[in-house]
Formats: sequence, C-alpha cells, structure tokens
Amino acid sequence: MDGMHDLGGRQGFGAIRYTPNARAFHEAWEVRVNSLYAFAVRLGIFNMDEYRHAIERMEPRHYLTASYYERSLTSLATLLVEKGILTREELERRAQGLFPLAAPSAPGRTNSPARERFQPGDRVRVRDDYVPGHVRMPGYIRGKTGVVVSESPDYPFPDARAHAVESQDEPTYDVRFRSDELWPHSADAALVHVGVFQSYLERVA
Amino acid sequence: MDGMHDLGGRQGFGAIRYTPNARAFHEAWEVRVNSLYAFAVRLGIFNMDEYRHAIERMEPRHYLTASYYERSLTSLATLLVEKGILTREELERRAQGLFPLAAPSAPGRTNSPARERFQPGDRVRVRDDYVPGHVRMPGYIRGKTGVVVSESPDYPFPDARAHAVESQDEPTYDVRFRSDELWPHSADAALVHVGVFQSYLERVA
Amino acid sequence: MPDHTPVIKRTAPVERRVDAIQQALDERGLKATEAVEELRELAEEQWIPQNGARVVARAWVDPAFRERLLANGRAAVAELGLSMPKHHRHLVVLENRPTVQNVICCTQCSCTAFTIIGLPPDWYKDLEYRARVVRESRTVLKEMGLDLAPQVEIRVWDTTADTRYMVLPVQPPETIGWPEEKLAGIVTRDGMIGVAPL
Amino acid sequence: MPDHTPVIKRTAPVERRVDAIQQALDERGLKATEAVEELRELAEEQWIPQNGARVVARAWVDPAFRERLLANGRAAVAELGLSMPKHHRHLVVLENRPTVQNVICCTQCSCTAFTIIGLPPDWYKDLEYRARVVRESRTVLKEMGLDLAPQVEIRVWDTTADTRYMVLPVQPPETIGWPEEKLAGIVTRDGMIGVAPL
Repeated sequence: MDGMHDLGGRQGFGAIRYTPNARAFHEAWEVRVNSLYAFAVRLGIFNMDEYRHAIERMEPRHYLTASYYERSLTSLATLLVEKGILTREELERRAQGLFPLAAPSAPGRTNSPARERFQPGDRVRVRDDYVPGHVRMPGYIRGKTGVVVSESPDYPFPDARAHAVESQDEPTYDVRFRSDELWPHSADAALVHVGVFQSYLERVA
Repeated sequence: MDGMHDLGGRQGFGAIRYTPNARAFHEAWEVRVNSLYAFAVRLGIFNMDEYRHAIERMEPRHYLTASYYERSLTSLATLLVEKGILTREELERRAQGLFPLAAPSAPGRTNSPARERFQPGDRVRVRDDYVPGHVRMPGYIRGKTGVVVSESPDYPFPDARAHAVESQDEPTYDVRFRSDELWPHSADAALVHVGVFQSYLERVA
Repeated sequence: MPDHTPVIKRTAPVERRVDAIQQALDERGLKATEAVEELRELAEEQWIPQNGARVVARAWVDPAFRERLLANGRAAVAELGLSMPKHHRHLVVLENRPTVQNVICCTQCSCTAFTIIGLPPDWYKDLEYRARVVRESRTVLKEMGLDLAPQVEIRVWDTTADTRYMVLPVQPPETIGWPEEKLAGIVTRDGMIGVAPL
Repeated sequence: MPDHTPVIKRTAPVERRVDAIQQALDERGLKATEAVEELRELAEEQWIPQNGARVVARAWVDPAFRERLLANGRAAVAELGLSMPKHHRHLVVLENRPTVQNVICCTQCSCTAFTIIGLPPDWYKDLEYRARVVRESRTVLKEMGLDLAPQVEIRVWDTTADTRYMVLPVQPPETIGWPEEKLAGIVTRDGMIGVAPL
C-alpha cells in the first residue's frame, strides 16, 4: 500500500536527533513490547510480514506521531485481536481507556507469474505495481531502472505471507540505483542499494 | 517539494467524516484566522503561492495533526516573521507559549525553457520533475500521460511566485487522466482532471 | 549573570496564537481588528452557497444563460452580481448528466470557488477526502451516501491551479416548472461540490 | 433499559496498554511474563554492539576471516559463536574504503542485523532518518557529524528484505598492531551503521 510508512525521499522532515551511541530503550515498557511481539512470533501467532503490515495499517496520524515501540504495540494488539486471541473490548477494559488498533487489511497477492532470473550486471526496471496490501517495494523505486549486483537466498514472498496467501519463496536482487535516477537533479549523489523481490522486477532490453 | 501535503492517492486513511451541508467554521478564532491571512494578502505582505507553500513547509507531524485553520495560522505567522513584520519572540511572548512555525524554504525556479503550446486532444506527459520548492504538480501525475482538454488564461507561475523568483505568466492545461493510468489496477474507474501548468508538460509523440 | 527569563515549553493554545498576531498587527497601526470584522462579514454572510444556488437555478430555467455559464463561468456569474477574487481567473462549470457525475476536490490544499459555492466544510479540507477521492472516487461517494449506478461515469476535478470549479447538478424532474427562487432553495453546496444528490 | 457502562473516551497510557496485553496473555496460560523476562535478557544483554565489534576486530587482524566474512557473513559470524534469527537468511558485510562510505537504513520500518550490531537507537527509527538518508545522504551524514571528503562515494543500503547489512569500517591507521580485544573496544554500533567515524 502507498501508506504513511513509505517515507524514503519524502521531504519536509527536520534534523536527525542524533546523539552518538544512543540507547535502544529508554523505558521498561519498551523492552516489554519488544519482547511480547517477539514472543508472539515465536509462538507462531503471527509472522514478521503480518507484524510489519499491521504497523503500516495504522491510522496515518497515529503512525506519524507514535513512537517506534508504540507502533510495535499497536501492531501486536491488532494482530492478537485479528487472530482471535484477545478482543478489543477486553484490552480496553483492562487498559481502562481506548486502545487504538490498525485498520483492516486489503487483500494480498501471490508471486508474479512472469518472474525472471537475473545475473549481476543485468539492467532491471521496477514494475509499475500499485499493491493494495503489504509490499516491500519502497515507492521511490517504482518504475525506476537499476543494475543487479547480486542475488540473495530465497525468501518467503511478503506480499503473500502478510495475508496468508499461498506463494513460493523467491530471491531478492540487490539492485543498485543512482540517486539521480531516483530523484533527478534533486538528491545528493549516492548509490542506493535496495533488496528487490524478483516479482517486482522486469528486464530492461 | 515531495511534502506531507501531497496527499492525492495516499492510502491508509479512514472514512470521510461527512455530514450534509456542514458548517465552514466552528469557532470564532477560525473566522479570525481566515480574515487575517486574507488581510495580509490584501496588504501585499505575501501572495497566495507563498501562503500555500508556507503551509507545505510545516513540520510533517504538525501538518498532519493540525486542523485546517491551525495550518492557515501557522503559514500566516511564518510569513509575517519571514517578511520581517513580526518576530517569533514577540509572538511567543504575546501568546505566552511556543508558537510553532514552518521550516525555511528551499529555492524556487522559473518557467521551463521548453514550454510548448498544446491543443485540445494533444497527448501530453507530465515531466519527471523533482522540485525542492513550491510546485503545483501533485505527485500522483508525475511521469503520467493524459489528454489536453482545454487551455486556461495565463496565471502567475507558482514555482517562482512562492519564492519571489522572476517568471512569466503561463497557462494551465486541463489534462484528463484515466485513473487506471495513474494507479494501474488500483483505483476506482474515473477520469481525473488536473490543471497542469505548461512548464510541467511535454508532448507525447 | 544567570538568565531569569522563564522557560517557555508548551505550545500556546491556538486561540492565544491568533490573538498574538492580531494584537501585534493592531499595535503596528495596521488595523487588523477592523479588517477582521469586515472580512468576517464577507466570509460568513457574503460567500455563501446561496450564490451558487442562484446560478444553478438560473441555468435550469434559462437555456441561453446556461450556455453562457458553460462557455465563461466568471462572466456569467457576474450577470447575477456575483464576483470572484482577482486571482480566480477562470470559473469552469461542470455539467452533470444522468450518466456523468462531476466531483471537485483539492488534493494539495483545499481550494474552492468559495465566493460562489461558499467556504468549504471540514470534510472537504480533511486529509481523508483529499487523499482518497481521486483514487477511490466511487467508494468514497458511496460512503458519503451517493451510490451511483455502475453506468455513471465519474469525473474528478483536482483544483491544482487558480481555475475554480462548480458542479451544475441535473435538475430533479419533479421540479420542472418551479419558479427560479424556489429552485434555488433546493441547491446545496454539497451538490455543487458533486458529492450529494439534490 | 439504559446502558450503565461508563463511556471510555481517552486513549489509555501506553504502559497500561502493554500491561493489558501481558496480563491477558498470562491469564490464558501463555506465560508471557516469563517470556518477557527471557527476551529482555536477550535484547538488553545478548544483542549488543560488542558482538559486531568482535567481528570487525577479527576481520581487521585476520585476512582469511575477512574474506570469509565478505563472502558469507552469516557463516563467518557463526565462527565467533554469533547467531542470527532464522528469517535473517543473509548477512551482507559492506566494506568501507578510504573512498567508499557505506550507510545502512530501513526506510519502510527499522530493520537491522540486531543480534550482531545491537538493537537500533531512536534516531535510526525516527521518521527523519528514514525519509532523508536515501535522498540527502551527504547532507544527513554531515549533520550527524560525518563530513565526508567530496571524493568519497556514498552507498546507501535500504533494508527492504530479510537480508541484513553491517558496515565493516576502515581500521584507523593508528591502531595497526593492536591486539584484537583492544581493537573491538573502539568499534561502535554507529560505525557499523555507517554514520560515524571510529
């Protein structure tokens, strides 16, 4: 989905709040959230693709203003409710207040029927796909052309696995894009490497 | 700029909070904001393009969570400060609290050197332009192809006028896009008409 | 020497922020408070949907006016004594037909022909309408209560320049023959935006 | 019959929301609290940047290990007793050179090779870094204190799949000949993300 989470290249954001070697956690509840979602994954209640997608499905204002671990918490709660483990009513009764959850999911999709094997050096274009459900193609590479650097091991296909749709595992390609191809005359010079699923790619003749 | 304001086609938003023939204003301060910015425009302190751009330059979280008239207020205050009429310190002292303003502007640009006159029926493509400053090309038409329906009177060129850059007035073209061209297989069927400045367009052979 | 200025940490309430600007301009002799009163009167009493309603009613009863309105909206509304801001150089009137529904939006801000159809309501300015109506037009209109037949073509108009739009709704058949003033009474702002039936 | 359920209107504080889930899972016999303690220990004491620092130090002193690390990161870190989650099927180690600076990010969420370089800090997960580093890499690095010479090429790696990345920094010349343990002491998580010099 073309959601609020798809931030790469979006303008208007301010300075990075950087301090060297900052801590990963600040409060005890953050560690608990991190453990609880990992625990639910370990129990097989949901997988990482479902987890990521439930974050993406958060109401955009909530997504943008929540901290990282509040986003994590919202995904965890949403999936526990969607999987029938808990109800929202129980959560709100226990929390003594509203417990905002993510919005329902759109349908998923399986692998592209036209997948091709690529070799290092091949020129590839990212398909002009608009996917209503989960997709791991950042919007900034859609329709853009790059060069294959390497092939990864096969991975579960996230567009399917976030939606319990049947699919085959497939490789991702490390595709190298020039920042000037991604944002012509409007980016610092750099090579941007993205791990692109085979289903998202087509060969450039 | 590819800012938070460029919302057309972004997914994840919920239901429209519609009530028939709802009021334009709810509180007296909203009417005052609307009058104050119109007054500043009338006095020639800033123009409408500067006004729109200062809204776009708001911190993205602020933009997304502020009401319409709070965005209007933020633009007004930002421009009064940038134009040297008031200082932020004075505003914060009078308001007895922080007065968030928009971020500084990137440079503007003048008309495209390669403008063409189009006729109704001409096929045109929206240039693949990435503009750091103000631009009235919604991201969803960038690189897309449509058909010219009509030509407007000449207008000031917003990409220049929002930044006090010299430019010539130019027409906009009413360009008709198929929603399926804009978001293939991922939109309700419709014709989407956009008023596109001449500088943003190139002919499709 | 320590700094004794108290630390200001919270964002001031929006109303106090408006006061701050208005007072600061007044103190500089710019007479903001006078202007606010004058412009309030325009915004609340002059720029109202009843203007557009008169235009629509006239177009329904007067075929020659309808033609002039479709050919040059700005000139035609001037015939009824209605004006538009100088920067709105062009008013395009969009004629609904039984098989064509026009809908107006502004995805990047919230522009409208406000002197004619009235200042827009919250839902028009909300992020939801701006994000969704261009991509999910039929779904959005149905959610809002306008469930169009499948054969009706939807045309969405995104107000990206200073051309302004106004929808000319189809006259309900049961109102044929009504006097112009009575007709104006059934035309709503939402109908002129294109999201509601009359 | 009137409904006497009190109306709940405010969002519960985030900590109470976490409690609600943890208690509800515990009451269902899922032993969430036990798991939280066990996973807390992993997150706070096992998945720490010192792991990656050991890897970097070994690569600096052992050219054969360095080659194995660049060829197959997952297998090479396992030699040092370090493991990665099953779904991280691939660890790509990015070798900085005097004229090449590699930088890791995750624009869509906040993925990292957390068992090796440690869980990421706020700034890595913040919207600012995610939005800006792919498009304004040199500007962002400079803001963060890494002012690269113009001839240094920047390579940004967006973690969009379950391949994980780790930057292998250039060994500072003044540390040549140091023992491996002492070398590990100068390697930071931010250095392995690629945003800070050593």
